[in-house]
Amino acid sequence: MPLDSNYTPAVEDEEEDDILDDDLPGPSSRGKKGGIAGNKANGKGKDPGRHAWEAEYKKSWDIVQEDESGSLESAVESLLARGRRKRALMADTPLRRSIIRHLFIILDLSESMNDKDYRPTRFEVILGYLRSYVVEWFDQNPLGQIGIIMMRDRLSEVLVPMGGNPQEILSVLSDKRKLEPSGEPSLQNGLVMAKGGMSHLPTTSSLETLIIFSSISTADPDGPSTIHTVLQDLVTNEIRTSIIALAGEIKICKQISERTGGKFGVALDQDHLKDLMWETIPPPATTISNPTTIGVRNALAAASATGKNGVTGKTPVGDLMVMGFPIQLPLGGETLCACHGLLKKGGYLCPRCGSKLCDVPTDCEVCGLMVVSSPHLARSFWFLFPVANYGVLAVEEVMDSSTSDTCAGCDVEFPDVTSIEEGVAQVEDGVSPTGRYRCAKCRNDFCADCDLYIHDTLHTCPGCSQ
Amino acid sequence: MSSAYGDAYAVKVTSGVLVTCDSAAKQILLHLDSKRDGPYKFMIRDIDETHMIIKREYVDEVRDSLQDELEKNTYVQDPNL
Amino acid sequence: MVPPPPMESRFYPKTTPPSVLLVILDIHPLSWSLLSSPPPLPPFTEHPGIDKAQATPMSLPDFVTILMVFLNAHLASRWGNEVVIYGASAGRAKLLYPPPPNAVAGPSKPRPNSYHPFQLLDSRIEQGLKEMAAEEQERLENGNVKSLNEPPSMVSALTKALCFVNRIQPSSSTAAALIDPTSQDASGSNSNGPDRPETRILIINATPGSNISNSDQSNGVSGENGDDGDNNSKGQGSKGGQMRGGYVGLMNCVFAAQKAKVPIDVLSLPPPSIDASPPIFLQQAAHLTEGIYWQWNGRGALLQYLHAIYLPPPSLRHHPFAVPPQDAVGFRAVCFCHHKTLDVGFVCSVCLSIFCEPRSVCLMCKTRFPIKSIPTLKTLATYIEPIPVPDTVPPPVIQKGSKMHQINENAKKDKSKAVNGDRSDPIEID
Amino acid sequence: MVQPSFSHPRSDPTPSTSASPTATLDTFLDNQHQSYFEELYRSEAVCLCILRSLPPVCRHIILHHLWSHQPLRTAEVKSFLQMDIKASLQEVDEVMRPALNRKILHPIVHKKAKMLYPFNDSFKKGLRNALTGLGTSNSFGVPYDREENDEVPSQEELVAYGEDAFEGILKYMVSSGLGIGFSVARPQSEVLELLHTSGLMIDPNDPTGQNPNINRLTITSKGFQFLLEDRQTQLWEILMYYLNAKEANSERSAEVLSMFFSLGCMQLGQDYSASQSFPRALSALNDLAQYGFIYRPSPDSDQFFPTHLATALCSGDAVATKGQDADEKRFLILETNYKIYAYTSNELEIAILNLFVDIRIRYPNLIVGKLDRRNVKSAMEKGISASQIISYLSSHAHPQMYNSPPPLLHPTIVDQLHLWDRERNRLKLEDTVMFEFFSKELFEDTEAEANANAALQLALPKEKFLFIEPQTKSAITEFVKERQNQLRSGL
Repeated sequence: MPLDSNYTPAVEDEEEDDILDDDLPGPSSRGKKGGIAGNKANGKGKDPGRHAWEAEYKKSWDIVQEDESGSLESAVESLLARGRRKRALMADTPLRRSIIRHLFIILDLSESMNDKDYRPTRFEVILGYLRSYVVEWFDQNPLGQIGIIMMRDRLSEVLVPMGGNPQEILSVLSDKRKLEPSGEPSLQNGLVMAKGGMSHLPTTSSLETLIIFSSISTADPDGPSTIHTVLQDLVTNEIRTSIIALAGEIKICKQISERTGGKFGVALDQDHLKDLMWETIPPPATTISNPTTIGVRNALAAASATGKNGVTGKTPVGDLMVMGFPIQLPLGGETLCACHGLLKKGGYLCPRCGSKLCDVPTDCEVCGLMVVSSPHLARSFWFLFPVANYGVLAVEEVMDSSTSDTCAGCDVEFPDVTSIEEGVAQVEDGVSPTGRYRCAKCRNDFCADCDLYIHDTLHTCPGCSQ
Repeated sequence: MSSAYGDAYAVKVTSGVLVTCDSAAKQILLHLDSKRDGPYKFMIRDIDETHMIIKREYVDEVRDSLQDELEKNTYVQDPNL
Repeated sequence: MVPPPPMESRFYPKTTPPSVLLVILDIHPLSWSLLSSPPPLPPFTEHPGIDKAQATPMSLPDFVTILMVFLNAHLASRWGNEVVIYGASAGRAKLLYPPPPNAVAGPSKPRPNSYHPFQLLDSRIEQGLKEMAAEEQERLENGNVKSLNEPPSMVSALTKALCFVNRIQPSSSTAAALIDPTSQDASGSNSNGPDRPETRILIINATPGSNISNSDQSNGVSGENGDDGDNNSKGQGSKGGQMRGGYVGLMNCVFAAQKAKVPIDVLSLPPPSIDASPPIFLQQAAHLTEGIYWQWNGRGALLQYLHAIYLPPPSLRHHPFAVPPQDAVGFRAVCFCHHKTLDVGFVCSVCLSIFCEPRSVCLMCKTRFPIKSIPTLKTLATYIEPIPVPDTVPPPVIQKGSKMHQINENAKKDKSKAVNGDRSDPIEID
Repeated sequence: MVQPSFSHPRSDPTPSTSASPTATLDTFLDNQHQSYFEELYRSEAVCLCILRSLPPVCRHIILHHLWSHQPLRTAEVKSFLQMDIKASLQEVDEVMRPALNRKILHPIVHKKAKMLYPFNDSFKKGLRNALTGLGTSNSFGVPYDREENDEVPSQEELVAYGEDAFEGILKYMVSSGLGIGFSVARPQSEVLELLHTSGLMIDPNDPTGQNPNINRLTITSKGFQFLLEDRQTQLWEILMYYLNAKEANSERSAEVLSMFFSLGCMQLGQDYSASQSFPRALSALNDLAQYGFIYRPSPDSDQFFPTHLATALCSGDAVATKGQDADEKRFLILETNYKIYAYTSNELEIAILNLFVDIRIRYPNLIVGKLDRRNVKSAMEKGISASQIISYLSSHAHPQMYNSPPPLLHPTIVDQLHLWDRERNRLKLEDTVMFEFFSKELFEDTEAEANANAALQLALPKEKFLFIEPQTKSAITEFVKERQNQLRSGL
């Protein structure tokens, strides 16, 4: 697993550089900047022999350091640069991703969650991150579902059953009294419960669990089944299990995630923890070995249309699903809906049979057509048409060519090229000295803010869309 | 003309300054008054929990002495600390 | 001490935050020529939903004067209100106001009878429009008439507008948020100051039909043979750019706007007599961002309508004021293969890309689909026919025979492409 | 006890000033008559500013209806506001009240429970012209046509000039009150006159206020309160005092007022021609120069530049005030331990802070002080109320303070200030005459009588005590006597 290489005791001890402009790259950045990444590992502790997780806790605000001129510029720029490098990997990710996801977040609520190495406590930090994580997750996976399982007192219980409603999850996550950490976690119980919770789900959707593991041990019940047998089941059921450890690297965790094709990571600090979590948000690339069979929904659609069910012997990689794009009725008078047979305002019209459905996405009760509103699909299009990364512009490039002096995005004025002193240029690689970033396609220049915004949120290049 | 005694309709009229205050301040006033004697007593009539009547000429004196009393009871942090 | 505020003051806000209005004005020459001289008869007479009334002609200058008054009213309605205007012409978008820093700042001498900000705004708009018109002119003289067939690049304008919004009020997911994890609660409402402005986008659409899909139909034939010329003249980005800039781009903008909580209002000028099918994707945009969609009925009174519908800032819209009732919204999609607007489509289970006809390999992610299921899907595709929809929603466009033919050969092309399987730019299919 | 108005501005706008900066103006306008407004609305600038002074909902209804031909009907208003169609007229009236007070709409009883609000024609015309720029009254100022070569002061210079002039006056007021001597030139006599007549300053040796020696004026408690207001309010108060003074001299003030608005709509850095812009208010314009509203290159020239004081007059929120912009004005950080950090080097602000803050440390750009009982109470002795201090603190709060969860100022401090305010007057003293009754009926009769004559201070039915205003003593005793006789004769 690539992720671990950051955390194995680093071999090379040279370039003992300061952590001042340390930018804590997410593991993803390793591909591009392996040197730095490896360096981070021992960059934490001064002596080379130490493991990353042995290093003393670095508060996230320590990372931001004023440069000698007393301004935060360099620090901020390094953060930007880190974002850019992270995206550099995003761009060439494979196109194949499984969109319909089912995720169980297994939350370790053992005593260790009360540790104070994350301010104020691990517990608080995790909850805070989880809330925004869920929102972001549903934002990018509108067709997915999330359930939450918590492990404490050697037991595991379903906190939130698998569901597609972020609000409900947020509400549960928001009241801390029910989530008071105590006892020890049982990884096995948690996984078993997760597996049970997902057993009924179609394998066309990718089944995933995200374990946030705080303690450094798991107290599993004795008995015939051990965690290894559970691991075996996970592998057979293709439940991709990603584990983020707060404390340190644990063999079994690493094994589980490696065998099930998940990721394993040890959070260095809050920022890094966030990175690790957020990395699991974009839909995972479907590995070739992973045979996704025809989904039940799809089978339904096919069967409804043609009497025989669509499941064939040979399981192809993917399949065409027939989807209908409904018409949402205005909140006018009340009409009967096909799904509940109740009088309701609004609702959606199935485009094929014209029956009224209460909510989408769903399968039409009458003609069995899978009805989704196109925006749901469109949410995932941005990584079908990723925006190519913008290149940095050196001073001379700007000098010679007749470039516009305003950003092609927000029309802000670029800093005057002649007034750029060389000092700023060497803050970080990936940061343009001229503050301009050029799209290779449309040859338009953008400011750093727009660059971030376009690649992180907008996913459409203003220039190329002309 | 019948005497006030026994006459159900007799009316007693006193003029002064009506003091309305919270009961705590009232107690302080009573205390202040109790320390005075003879003509220097300012209280004409103690009416109820939050009211009393005092002599007009003593009004300012009473107000000031009350303030002093309050100042005595309030802790002022030493500005040098 | 201060008495608690009386009841009605809680109902009716005492003040509103300053609001920034970003206007995207469609100045596509063809559309405006259509608007200024409406066709004698409505094209779709068989469609019940439209009234046969003749639309009052509305020329661009007339409209711009009306728009100016409206914008002045917006500036007038609160101190600190601001206006940003983008012009979207054929395939291009440009910032009209505020003027670029190097430009001459309006007239030197204020007129004694007009409020100076108004004067600046108006003169600058006029100037900007003239400039853009001039550029269009020279583009025509340079001989690429086909460029006129491109739809007005609303998307480009939208992206610029959103970038602008992002600049004046950065979302919490910027470097600042990376620095302090405390601003990580789901409610990212950390405002750095007493009153941050509220922004909204107003798209004024003049192009008939859903300006993405039917653009391809409009320049259908000419567009086809034009493509090669297009591709080697403007580089392969453009064609893909248009397609992406069309549906997917618009959707991306919509989601970005949702994130930024920026409502997208849409005013569609072509009255039903000219255009029976509303621009459904703009309608979707308005619907998804809780903006207001409204189509002009072609009977003048635009000034009143603008003031009545689009003037109140978002903070007052839903309470105490009310938004006009919105029509039914067709959540149709555009297929990736022929940019057709679909009611029912075929979706790749892996990458969710949408196609208008069953195929053996996904054009996007090159996933092979089971050969067996294709015939069933084909038969299934034939079952799909338009359903009786409410008047407010147009019936799906029926393909002419020629169109069908052309599509088939497109399909062939696609297949060949797909077999070649170049993953470099999945867009440049067809 | 925590005031709702101290909470986060976005949740509840106008945190600092419970009244808008133009409160004085509003009260003034509300008391004017139709004719006065007719005169005002001749100027488009006035229409614009009046429109902006309306509360948002009302404002939008006006704009909403501006271009239609029929008069506004109550039914329409109800539909705008999603009211029940049967909602009472008062609710509509409540919303439209400001517009009615400004005589923008003339209410006409249409049918029963229905009203028509036709526009005031001159306003409608004025506003429409303001929007379309078709007016003819030169109300936005006629630019002065100067030669190319003569120099023009930059905006910064104008701002500096305005600040100096106005702060000069404020400093003079402060220094008159406190020992702190600013080296400030005494304002012109007209200014001092105004300060005196407005009651912001008095001559202590002249209790009657008849013939004050304006060179020996000292600040009054009202003056101190004035100091604590934010700039916008101060400007308008001064202007209103000026206006009232004019009224007192029985001059028509409408011209002057409309000039104020015109100034408010002018452009900073642009020069205008006095004679053409305000042909009928030249003298007033000259007076304004003394307060730094306008700058004249030479005292007798026709050319004048409005300073930011003038141009920001009508910009409703002080944030829009050029010159002292937002972050320059927001320099206070107040901790829950009563420590105050003021990032300012502005003499005036420091002096004002010094009124109620115990200043401990003073750096070139930073003041560290403490809100402590002694200073606050001394300030209160000067007549400054707790709520004024609170509003000052919150209106000058550093942007950093907005990042902490609301309320802006911590409740403990707010409460403590109010407590200190309470502390000052724990005694309520009033001259009285006590009647002590023995018969219930006589007591009740007298109580009723006293009540009828508003002579009752306090009645204690249980003890049958009655406290009445001294001056009504004789009357009450008369009443009591005859009642006594009636009752006695009754048995």
